[in-house]
Amino acid sequence: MDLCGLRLRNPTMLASGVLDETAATMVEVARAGAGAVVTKSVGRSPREGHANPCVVELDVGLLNAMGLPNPGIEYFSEEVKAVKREGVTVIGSVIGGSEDELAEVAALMADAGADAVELNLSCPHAKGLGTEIGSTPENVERVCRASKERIKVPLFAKLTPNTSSISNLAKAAEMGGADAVVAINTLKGMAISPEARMPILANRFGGLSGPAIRPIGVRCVYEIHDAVEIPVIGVGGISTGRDALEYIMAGATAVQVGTAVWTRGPGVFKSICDDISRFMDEYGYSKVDDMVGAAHDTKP
Amino acid sequence: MDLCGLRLRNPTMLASGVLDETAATMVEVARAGAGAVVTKSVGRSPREGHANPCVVELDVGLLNAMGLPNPGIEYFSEEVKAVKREGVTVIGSVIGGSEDELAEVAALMADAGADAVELNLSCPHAKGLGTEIGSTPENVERVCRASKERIKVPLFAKLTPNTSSISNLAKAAEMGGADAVVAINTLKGMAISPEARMPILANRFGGLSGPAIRPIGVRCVYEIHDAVEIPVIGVGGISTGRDALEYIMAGATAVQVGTAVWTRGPGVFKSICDDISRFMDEYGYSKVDDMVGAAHDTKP
Amino acid sequence: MTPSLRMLRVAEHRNETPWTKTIRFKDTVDARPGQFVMVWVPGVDEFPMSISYMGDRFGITYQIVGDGTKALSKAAEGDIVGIRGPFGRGFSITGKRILVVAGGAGIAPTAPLVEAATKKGVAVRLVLGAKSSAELVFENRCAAAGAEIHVSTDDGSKGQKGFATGLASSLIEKERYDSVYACGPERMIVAMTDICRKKGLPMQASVERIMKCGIGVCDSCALDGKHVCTDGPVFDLEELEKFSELGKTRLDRTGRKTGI
Amino acid sequence: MTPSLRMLRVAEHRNETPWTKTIRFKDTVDARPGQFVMVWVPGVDEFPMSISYMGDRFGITYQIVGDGTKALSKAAEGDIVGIRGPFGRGFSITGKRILVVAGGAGIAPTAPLVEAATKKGVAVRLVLGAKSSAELVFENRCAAAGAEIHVSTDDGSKGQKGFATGLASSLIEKERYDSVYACGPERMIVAMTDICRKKGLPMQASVERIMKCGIGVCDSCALDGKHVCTDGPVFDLEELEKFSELGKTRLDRTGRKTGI
Ligand SMILES: Cc1cc2nc3c(=O)[nH]c(=O)nc-3n(C[C@H](O)[C@H](O)[C@H](O)COP(=O)(O)OP(=O)(O)OC[C@H]3O[C@@H](n4cnc5c(N)ncnc54)[C@H](O)[C@@H]3O)c2cc1C
Ligand SMILES: Cc1cc2nc3c(=O)[nH]c(=O)nc-3n(C[C@H](O)[C@H](O)[C@H](O)COP(=O)(O)OP(=O)(O)OC[C@H]3O[C@@H](n4cnc5c(N)ncnc54)[C@H](O)[C@@H]3O)c2cc1C
Ligand SMILES: Cc1cc2nc3c(=O)[nH]c(=O)nc-3n(C[C@H](O)[C@H](O)[C@H](O)COP(=O)(O)O)c2cc1C
Ligand SMILES: Cc1cc2nc3c(=O)[nH]c(=O)nc-3n(C[C@H](O)[C@H](O)[C@H](O)COP(=O)(O)O)c2cc1C
Ligand code: FES
Ligand code: FES
Repeated sequence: MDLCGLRLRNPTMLASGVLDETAATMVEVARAGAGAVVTKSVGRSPREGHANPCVVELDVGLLNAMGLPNPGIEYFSEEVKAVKREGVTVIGSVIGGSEDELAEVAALMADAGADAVELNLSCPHAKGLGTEIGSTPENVERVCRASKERIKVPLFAKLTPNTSSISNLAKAAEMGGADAVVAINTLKGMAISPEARMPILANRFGGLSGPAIRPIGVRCVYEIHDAVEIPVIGVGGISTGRDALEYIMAGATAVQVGTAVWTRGPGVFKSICDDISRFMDEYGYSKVDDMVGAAHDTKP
Repeated sequence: MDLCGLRLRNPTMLASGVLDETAATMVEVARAGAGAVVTKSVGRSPREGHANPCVVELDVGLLNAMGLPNPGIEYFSEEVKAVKREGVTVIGSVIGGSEDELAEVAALMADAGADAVELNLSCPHAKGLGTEIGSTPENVERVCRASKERIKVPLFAKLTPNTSSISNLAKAAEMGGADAVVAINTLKGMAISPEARMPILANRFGGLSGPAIRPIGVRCVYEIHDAVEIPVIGVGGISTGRDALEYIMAGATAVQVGTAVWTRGPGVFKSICDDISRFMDEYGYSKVDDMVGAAHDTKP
Repeated sequence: MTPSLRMLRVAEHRNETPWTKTIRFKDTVDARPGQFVMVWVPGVDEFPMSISYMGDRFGITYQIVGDGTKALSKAAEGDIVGIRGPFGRGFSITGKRILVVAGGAGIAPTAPLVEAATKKGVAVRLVLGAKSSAELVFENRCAAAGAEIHVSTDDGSKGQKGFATGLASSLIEKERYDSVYACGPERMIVAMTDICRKKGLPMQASVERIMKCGIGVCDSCALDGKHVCTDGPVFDLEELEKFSELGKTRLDRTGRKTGI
Repeated sequence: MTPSLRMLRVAEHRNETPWTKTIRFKDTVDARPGQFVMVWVPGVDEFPMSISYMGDRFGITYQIVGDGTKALSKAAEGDIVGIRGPFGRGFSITGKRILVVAGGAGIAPTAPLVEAATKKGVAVRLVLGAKSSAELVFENRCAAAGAEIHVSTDDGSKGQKGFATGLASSLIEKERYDSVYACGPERMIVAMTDICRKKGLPMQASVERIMKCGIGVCDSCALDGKHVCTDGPVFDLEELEKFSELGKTRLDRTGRKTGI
């Protein structure tokens, strides 16, 4: 299938930040079935990320505050090249503390051979990065425009659901020249240990992912589909084909999977694709595209 | 215990919208153990609410679009009086499409004998109500002020998490004269049936509640506790004492319980209180107050 | 917290009478007689229906009364309908000899109740009431299950002329029952309650109220602080007698009590 | 998706050597030798530790190396520590006669491995290496379990002078083993891998890498595309041989490969 000119074997991708800090791992995940991989979000300089504990396992999902650890774009370019050598479609996720920094890292990511660049405008737990520069439409538009000017490959803007209107952010991304929007990143959350009388995460705040956020992600994609013309990539709590189909019918052209790699392993991509094929056979769809946004046609 | 001068048998309350449309039911829930009950949100005129389906049961919680059905404040005043006759502490939740309407209903609710009035500024799925008038700090402040002028009992403002900064909304409520803030209402969400290729809820959009939103609610209460001086009432995904303790240590003086009434029945209030007592015994707390906001003292 | 909505295909859709149809689904339900499901006709409405066929290829039997049931009546074999549930408390079958009184729209749970009872070796007398012979449902099915059938029709076109309660009352005078079961219009339930109270007979009846959530959160099905969706729809005599609203008022969709 | 964090009370905290301590918890763990837990010292750090006591009152045995372990070393009986896990793949015990080679920090999983093996009736030879006799851990415990113990110390203060690998190698020359197990510093593991490859002996070893999540999502423990937290920490010879990074590089906290 085709997404902004990218050829994908199937509509599933590995979401940014999950098993994608090293080339070897990304290649393993692609072999296990992901149609493409999105890299860990990478910035100009190396970052260690937050101290441990940086994850809390919940019954409804995962709370994480990795804090965007990454080896810096210079070092990471080699990882991207190594992934490309194996023929894997790779989308480079980038972070930056300012529009110039983001644009610079985006350009280096594209130079390294990434098939597309995804701006992470939505990490809810890293100071001066992510949400902090992606929470107003003005910023989103400005930042997209600056990055778009520096790269030839498609530009994706990954948006935050921690807002009163994600469709305004999506419109801004479209205005700024983004070729697609990715929704959603994690919801800002916290878990407290009453016994320790403190937040569990060293960073106190973290991002909630997994099944808990699927209804929110589906709603966001549905709203964005009504607001923009560019494709939407759905992410948030997908672990089965049925979950993916909710996003697709809400308007997603492709989906990303993160947390389900924890619960179901890298085999989750193949399993989702198999589920989707079975559904299409039973319900008489010949291509995924025919289902994209289908839930908008029939108003209940 | 004491909350803005209200005497509560225990720190749990029935959340607005769950088993609280009729006096008899509210009395039953209070008998089952709730320290107080918050009524269904009531407006000036009767509303039928949204068509069915209006709930979707999920593995992580509940999605509802009841659409604020209510018999109107005139009729409902009798229900409030009937609850009061049974000696139950009752907080009247009110809705309105404008600051005047809200203030008027608040006044009538207080006249009917409600021990406090809770402004629902946060329902995510009713046109012209709830979130639509509670999404900016300016509106929240204005609306609180108008209602505050009309009533003598304590005023609670129930806030939406569908925002980029709930602490700004809380500060506005405090400025507007609210005596406490209630956080959180549901997160705006959607569930789609791929087989039916449409959103399941007749209203398409609904509010997500239950375990899925607990980490978000705890984070909101934690942020609000840092931002305002007035008490915070925590709500969202509480079904055990440990869940309640997360909220209390984040800064909640009392908690409300909604969705867990579905999964655990009205006995959930007593069970939560028992859990809390056991915890206090084991960890050496003599009163709930000593735990309020405790997670702020020890920074991890 | 298990999602209960399932999208099921219609296996069979047949007329019972001109206004009553039965749908069987290509799926199984694990339920007790008297429990109900919420039936979603996508794009139209969702409403409660008692289960009229248990187990494999379970089914519902319904009267066409409004937009929702009209839309449902058009579902063809292979079409998709959403089902939530089963919900509620079903009948509990006690005793050796029981009387079942069923009439009109309340007929659906009767047949599985009768089947379950006779299967347990309980002797069943069934009073089946309808406006006319053309509107009688499940007569053959209940007879085949081994129940002794007594028919009453309002117009006398079959069986005894008059209301089911009259016929039931005369049976109660004649024979001893361990328990009485009533499915039908609320005035019939109220009448049976009076009879059973006087005779000191245990009784259970299935009651209807507006249902929105079906799972005990919305309070729309409230009946004197109890909830038809979770505490009912089947209540026993002790509960029925306590209801001040039974036969008198019900909540409308706004939560106001209105006359029945 | 089950939360695995438990807040547990310290039941006992004792010194094994001046720098090595064991904590037993007032709780149970259902784990296999070689599996590990993430240990949260509230307000300080969370880090991986192999389980050194299985079952009831399970425990960990650790060296004090930095801030986290130093803070842990101050935990008194009754204090609270957070435990996530058990995680990872443990050892699988195969064969009738095995050789276990353990040294330094890697000693923790050795004792439960030895205990599980002898309990199964497997003959165990244990090579226990340490810098000096004062730093030997679990010698008595493993002897009591029935293992034949061979001690080596770097300074010769007890047993044979030199490295554990030298002693292991000479045992392998003398006697046939069905399988070899190595717990210890990475250079020891690499050395044992060489020996076992040459001798055609099956082998398993427990490997350490930086762990952040412990559950296979963060990639920080990556080793040539495998993950120590979920695919390991125990790997077999075939896997160990394929690792180009083993003994050479590891990821630092930013995800850069650095020399070991
Ligand atoms: C527990 C229970 C079991 C039932 N079992 C059966 C059954 O087996 N067979 C059968 O024919 N009918 C049954 N009913 C009644 C059935 O739900 C209504 O006939 C149906 O909802 C009508 O829907 P409609 O859209 O066609 O009509 P509408 O035009 O929407 O309404 C017609 C009337 O149906 C009732 N009704 C409508 N919506 C609801 C609702 N959500 N909940 C309850 N009542 C409603 C009201 O009295 C209304 O005035 C049952 C009701 C309950 C509460
Ligand atoms: C699977 C596994 C099992 C282990 N089992 C044991 C054991 O049973 N006994 C024992 O003494 N040690 C064990 N370790 C090593 C132990 O995790 C470190 O000694 C500990 O993390 C040091 O923490 P610190 O804060 O005291 O030191 P720091 O000053 O933070 O670090 C000292 C050194 O410890 C290592 N380290 C620090 N943090 C981590 C981390 N999150 N993950 C992995 N390594 C880290 C690094 O090499 C670092 O340079 C194990 C490690 C792994 C990966
Ligand atoms: C451990 C972890 C690390 C993440 N790191 C990043 C990141 O670096 N950049 C980013 O854009 N999103 C990051 N995310 C968010 C995911 O890409 C994804 O948007 C979110 O988890 C929702 O999808 P899921 O429910 O399938 O996990 C991370 C998520 C997790 C769980
Ligand atoms: C069925 C249902 C109806 C609700 N109706 C209202 C309402 O009328 N007014 C209101 O302020 N909140 C309403 N809420 C939100 C709850 O009061 C509460 O804020 C939310 O559900 C989170 O708490 P919980 O997870 O314990 O349910 C409703 C929630 C549910 C599930
Ligand atoms: S239908 Fe909602 S409580 Fe019964
Ligand atoms: S520690 Fe995170 S993947 Fe292994």
